[in-house]
Amino acid sequence: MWLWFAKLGSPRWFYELSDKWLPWLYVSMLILMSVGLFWALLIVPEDYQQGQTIRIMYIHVPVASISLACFPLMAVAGTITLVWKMKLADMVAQSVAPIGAWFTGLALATGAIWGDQIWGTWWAWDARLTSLLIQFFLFIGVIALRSAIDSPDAAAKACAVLAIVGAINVPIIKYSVEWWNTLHQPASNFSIDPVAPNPPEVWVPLLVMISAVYVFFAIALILRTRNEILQRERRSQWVIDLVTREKNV
Amino acid sequence: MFCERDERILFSDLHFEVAGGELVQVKGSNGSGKTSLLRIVCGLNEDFSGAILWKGEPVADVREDFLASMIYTGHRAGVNRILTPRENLRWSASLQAPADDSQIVEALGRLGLRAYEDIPCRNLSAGQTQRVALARLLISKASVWILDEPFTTLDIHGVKNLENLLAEHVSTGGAVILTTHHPLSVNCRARALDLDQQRINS
Amino acid sequence: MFCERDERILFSDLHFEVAGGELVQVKGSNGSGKTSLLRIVCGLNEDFSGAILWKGEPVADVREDFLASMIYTGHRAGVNRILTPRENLRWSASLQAPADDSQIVEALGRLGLRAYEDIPCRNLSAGQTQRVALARLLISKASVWILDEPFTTLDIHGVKNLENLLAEHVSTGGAVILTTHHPLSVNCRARALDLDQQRINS
Amino acid sequence: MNDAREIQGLKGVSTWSAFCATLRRDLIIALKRRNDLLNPIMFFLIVVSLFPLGISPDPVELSSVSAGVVWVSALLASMLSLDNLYRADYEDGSLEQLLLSPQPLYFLVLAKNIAHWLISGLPVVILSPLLAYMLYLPSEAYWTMVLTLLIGTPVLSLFGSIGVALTVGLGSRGLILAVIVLPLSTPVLIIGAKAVTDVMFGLPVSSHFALLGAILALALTMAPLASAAALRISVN
Amino acid sequence: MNDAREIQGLKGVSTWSAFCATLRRDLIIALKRRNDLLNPIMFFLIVVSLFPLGISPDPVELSSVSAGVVWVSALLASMLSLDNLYRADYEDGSLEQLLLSPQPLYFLVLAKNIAHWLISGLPVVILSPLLAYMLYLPSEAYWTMVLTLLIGTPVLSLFGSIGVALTVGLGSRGLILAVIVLPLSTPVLIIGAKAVTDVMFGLPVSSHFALLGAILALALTMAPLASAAALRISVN
Ligand code: HEM
Ligand SMILES: Nc1ncnc2c1ncn2[C@@H]1O[C@H](COP(=O)(O)OP(=O)(O)OP(=O)(O)O)[C@@H](O)[C@H]1O
Ligand SMILES: Nc1ncnc2c1ncn2[C@@H]1O[C@H](COP(=O)(O)OP(=O)(O)OP(=O)(O)O)[C@@H](O)[C@H]1O
Ligand SMILES: [Mg+2]
Ligand SMILES: [Mg+2]
Repeated sequence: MWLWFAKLGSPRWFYELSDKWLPWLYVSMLILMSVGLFWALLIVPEDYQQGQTIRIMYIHVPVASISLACFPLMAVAGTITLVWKMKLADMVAQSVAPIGAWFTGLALATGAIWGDQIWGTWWAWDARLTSLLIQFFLFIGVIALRSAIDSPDAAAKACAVLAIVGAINVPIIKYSVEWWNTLHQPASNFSIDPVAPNPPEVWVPLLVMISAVYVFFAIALILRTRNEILQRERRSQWVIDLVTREKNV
Repeated sequence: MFCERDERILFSDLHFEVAGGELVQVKGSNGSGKTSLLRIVCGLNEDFSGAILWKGEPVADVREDFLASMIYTGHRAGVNRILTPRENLRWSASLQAPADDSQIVEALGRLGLRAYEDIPCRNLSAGQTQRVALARLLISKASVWILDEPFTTLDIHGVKNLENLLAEHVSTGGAVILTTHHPLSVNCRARALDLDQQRINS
Repeated sequence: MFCERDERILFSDLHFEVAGGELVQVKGSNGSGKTSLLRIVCGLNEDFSGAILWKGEPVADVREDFLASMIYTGHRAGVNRILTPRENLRWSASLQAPADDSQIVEALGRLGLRAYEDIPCRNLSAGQTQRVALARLLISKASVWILDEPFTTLDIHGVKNLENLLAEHVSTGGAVILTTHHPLSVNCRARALDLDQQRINS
Repeated sequence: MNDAREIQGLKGVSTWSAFCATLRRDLIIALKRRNDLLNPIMFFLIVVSLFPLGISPDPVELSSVSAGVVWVSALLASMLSLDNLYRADYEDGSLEQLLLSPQPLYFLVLAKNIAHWLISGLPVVILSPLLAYMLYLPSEAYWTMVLTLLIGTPVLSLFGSIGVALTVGLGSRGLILAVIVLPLSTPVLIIGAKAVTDVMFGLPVSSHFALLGAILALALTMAPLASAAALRISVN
Repeated sequence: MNDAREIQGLKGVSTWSAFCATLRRDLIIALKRRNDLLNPIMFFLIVVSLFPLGISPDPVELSSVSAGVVWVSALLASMLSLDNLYRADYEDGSLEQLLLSPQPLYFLVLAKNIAHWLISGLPVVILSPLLAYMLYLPSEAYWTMVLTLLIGTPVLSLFGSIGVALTVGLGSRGLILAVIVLPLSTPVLIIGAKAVTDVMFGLPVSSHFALLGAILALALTMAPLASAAALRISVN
């Protein structure tokens, strides 16, 4: 177990393993994405209330759900960095932050576009929207902190602390915001769950899209992390070998 | 009692021990890594690979004991500009081992700051501030002194005075690690560790 | 060209002149007022009574001319920690008389900072930062150098190097006023002004 | 001198005395600067009075926003004074001395946080009724406001401390701190302001207090640890 | 070397070049820090969103306070970033060098103020419509708001500069600055927010703009002189 853990911590091991995984991920994303998109955009029937705009859901919901997963992921990576001083964990943490910020931004944007159609306004101080906005600020804070500290080691630890503190706070924020706004704007306005009352032809493609976007997220994360590995390990022998080999080919 | 370390990058394969009753002068040209070395030894800088041992055990395991028997003075004096020397020292002392007021006054007196005890430190000159920082050494009970360029801005009397203090500390079994560009003339067992040569050797 | 002053409180009845081609070393124990004196001379401190003359006229009347021919380096180096040495010097130069890039590189080279031109100054050691501050002297066209403990944190080569620079400047007709606790060995007309004795006399 | 027992013996007494000495030191510094004591209050007063100027002097309108304005101003006042917490110590090297103390850092950091709250949080709490009055807050909400501030402002100090500790080594000031600290403080703001508004509408508020109390307990136990870790990283 | 003519000759060129060099230097520092560029915007965004959290998410209520909230937040964002203006220069000694320059201090200080505005004021102006939207500001008031901010934020930088210059030598940060700067800035805040509110009610606003313009002209001519004098005193 311990050995396995140590091995997992080695950037080189991860780099080589991900080399093998990536093609599979590419293929599965391609399949899931095309099936999901085709299904969602062309086959799913129009909603009787929302019309064509229902199709935004197929991008909004997956993106939003990933954006919520990023902070815990970053916190876990941060904990591993602080406790076991594993370099790979920090590289993952560093890669998650901008991806998380992007996905959060996308969730906000798609939600806003959708909202413009449904509620007639881009923005409302609704519980979920607000808590996502604050989470977006937290991501920006983490990114800003990392770019402000120039010793990579110190930056790693500082961001790990912030990620952990933030992760403890995100649920508190979410909870407090949710409960703050129930008075003025009933939750039903937003959280009408279109999945349950709808037939499988609506939620099956949604599931497909969710998995497609998850795979996409995994690929983005792996690519960024690989990039980071090469950057940070550029002086180590195996990277030099790798680069020279690729040059020769 | 000893302290030992291995280190790469700036200085690779550096290894040294310090025993009680000994003064080690870390030498080297500007930028050779003296400050970095001292900060690593006392645990302020953790960007290094290698081990620091205290009484034969890694410092991480005996951190409290190590910190309780060590005192560090760096490029930044650690003297608050608003407080008076007396108040500064009282706080410094409380962090390690409390000292009473007479000890503080005595320490300041020995460093030539009699009558300056109750003047805010921002009104002291550069050398006087440095003396306040050095007074910490006298009231602490630490056996290892780690000093980064302690002679900076001291005048000739100050330098002599500090050299005497160092010799006295070493002769009572304490250890001193210091950096300085001054030629040192202390009256005790002294060794030099030259980082320039270390680097050339490696 | 001369500069003259009268002063009370810390040093009363102090009066001295500095002529071109001369180095004046202000001596004195810690807290004797060296820093205060230099800051008064260059106009940073106005809490004094007395007069400072430049070429026979009160400095206030010929302020621009005086500032254009004077350069000061104090306890604080005046080096921004985010900028590189090159950028720091470029700005410093522009304040007095612009210098082109080759002059800056040459000045840095002469102070042993070749290859450090484009490293952010926060990554430099204490002595290297001090060298950046000193490089200003080389690119400025000022005839009067006012230096407060310029040898601080310099290593032996650095000290020698600076002593040569000082001698060179003085021999081409420049004037230098400096404070230091080092024994100075420069190869030029040098005088010492001892503030301790001044104080005792008064 | 090398006798372990002697050091052990000393240590037992001195965690407490180090805690007190640190608290006292920070309070003395604040007292000597005087501004530190006056400034949070002044800032709070000025920001609060910006609103009638910026919004409208109409009592009805002001009264409906008063709880929020007081709370937001308290939050900003607390945040602005955070810089005093570790910055000066970092710059003059005292922070290194603090980190090199054999005493548990948790208590030393806690002492500094308590001092910060006493200097910047407590005056705000005490002054708040006056400002609430100026903003036409209904009088039945006064006590709730003071109490929520009393529980909430220590949390702001404790969370803020993490932010400053993380950024103390950086050249640029003020804003990055805000970007880190403000999002963390939103729950306290929301609950605090909500409690006051709810009282104005005659709703029950005990659950709000329970929540604030829980957050304070969490912050007291965790935040100094995070700050201590952050300080170690920053001083590196 | 002592030829006065030569120095005179150099000087003519170099006031302009010293101005440019100083402006460039400050912008480079900000660019290198990156955060300095991002932070004013983020801070502005966060503070603006604190208000709905503290006050209420209700569109009607928010819309009536939106002009004031945007202006107060812009003021606070500008003020918080002031610390970057002279503090670092004071601490590393660059400020002494600036004061010892033979060039007229007015222009050097002006260059630093312009840099500060470009970094902290302009982004706020550009971002303000988005925030106005989020606070439900009526759309006919957008242009007025952007324009008042465009004229008003430089004034905030210029007045703020005086405050920092006066306090740069003091140990305590942040708050004393606020206490000095905020009162100076209230006229701008009042006029700016009033102009926006007036437009919302369909009232004429040209007189407000004339006033703001006059204040800006005054600030441009006087404030750098005051800052320069204040800097001399602080460095003493
Ligand atoms: C800026 C505006 C919006 C934001 C920031 C936003 C954010 C979110 C978030 C964070 C989630 C949670 C994802 C998860 O739990 O996995 C979500 C889910 C969802 N959103 Fe949005 N949203 C916005 C606008 C909208 C609009 C206008 C609609 C349409 C009425 C909508 C419909 C949904 C649905 C149906 C779900 C899935 C519900 C569930 O699984 O609980 N969203 N959104
Ligand atoms: N800001 C100040 N306000 C009041 N007194 C001061 C101030 N700065 C320095 N002093 C006092 O003035 C005296 C001279 O200080 P100064 O810094 O000029 O000494 P110095 O000769 O440069 O000493 P050093 O060799 O230590 O640098 C000292 O006794 C000091 O206590
Ligand atoms: N924060 C930092 N980040 C990266 N490199 C640094 C940092 N601080 C110092 N260095 C580099 O490490 C080297 C050693 O610096 P250090 O401060 O230990 O030197 P030093 O021997 O104390 O020199 P001095 O005699 O000038 O004080 C220098 O070359 C410097 O450029
Ligand atoms: Mg050093
Ligand atoms: Mg001095």
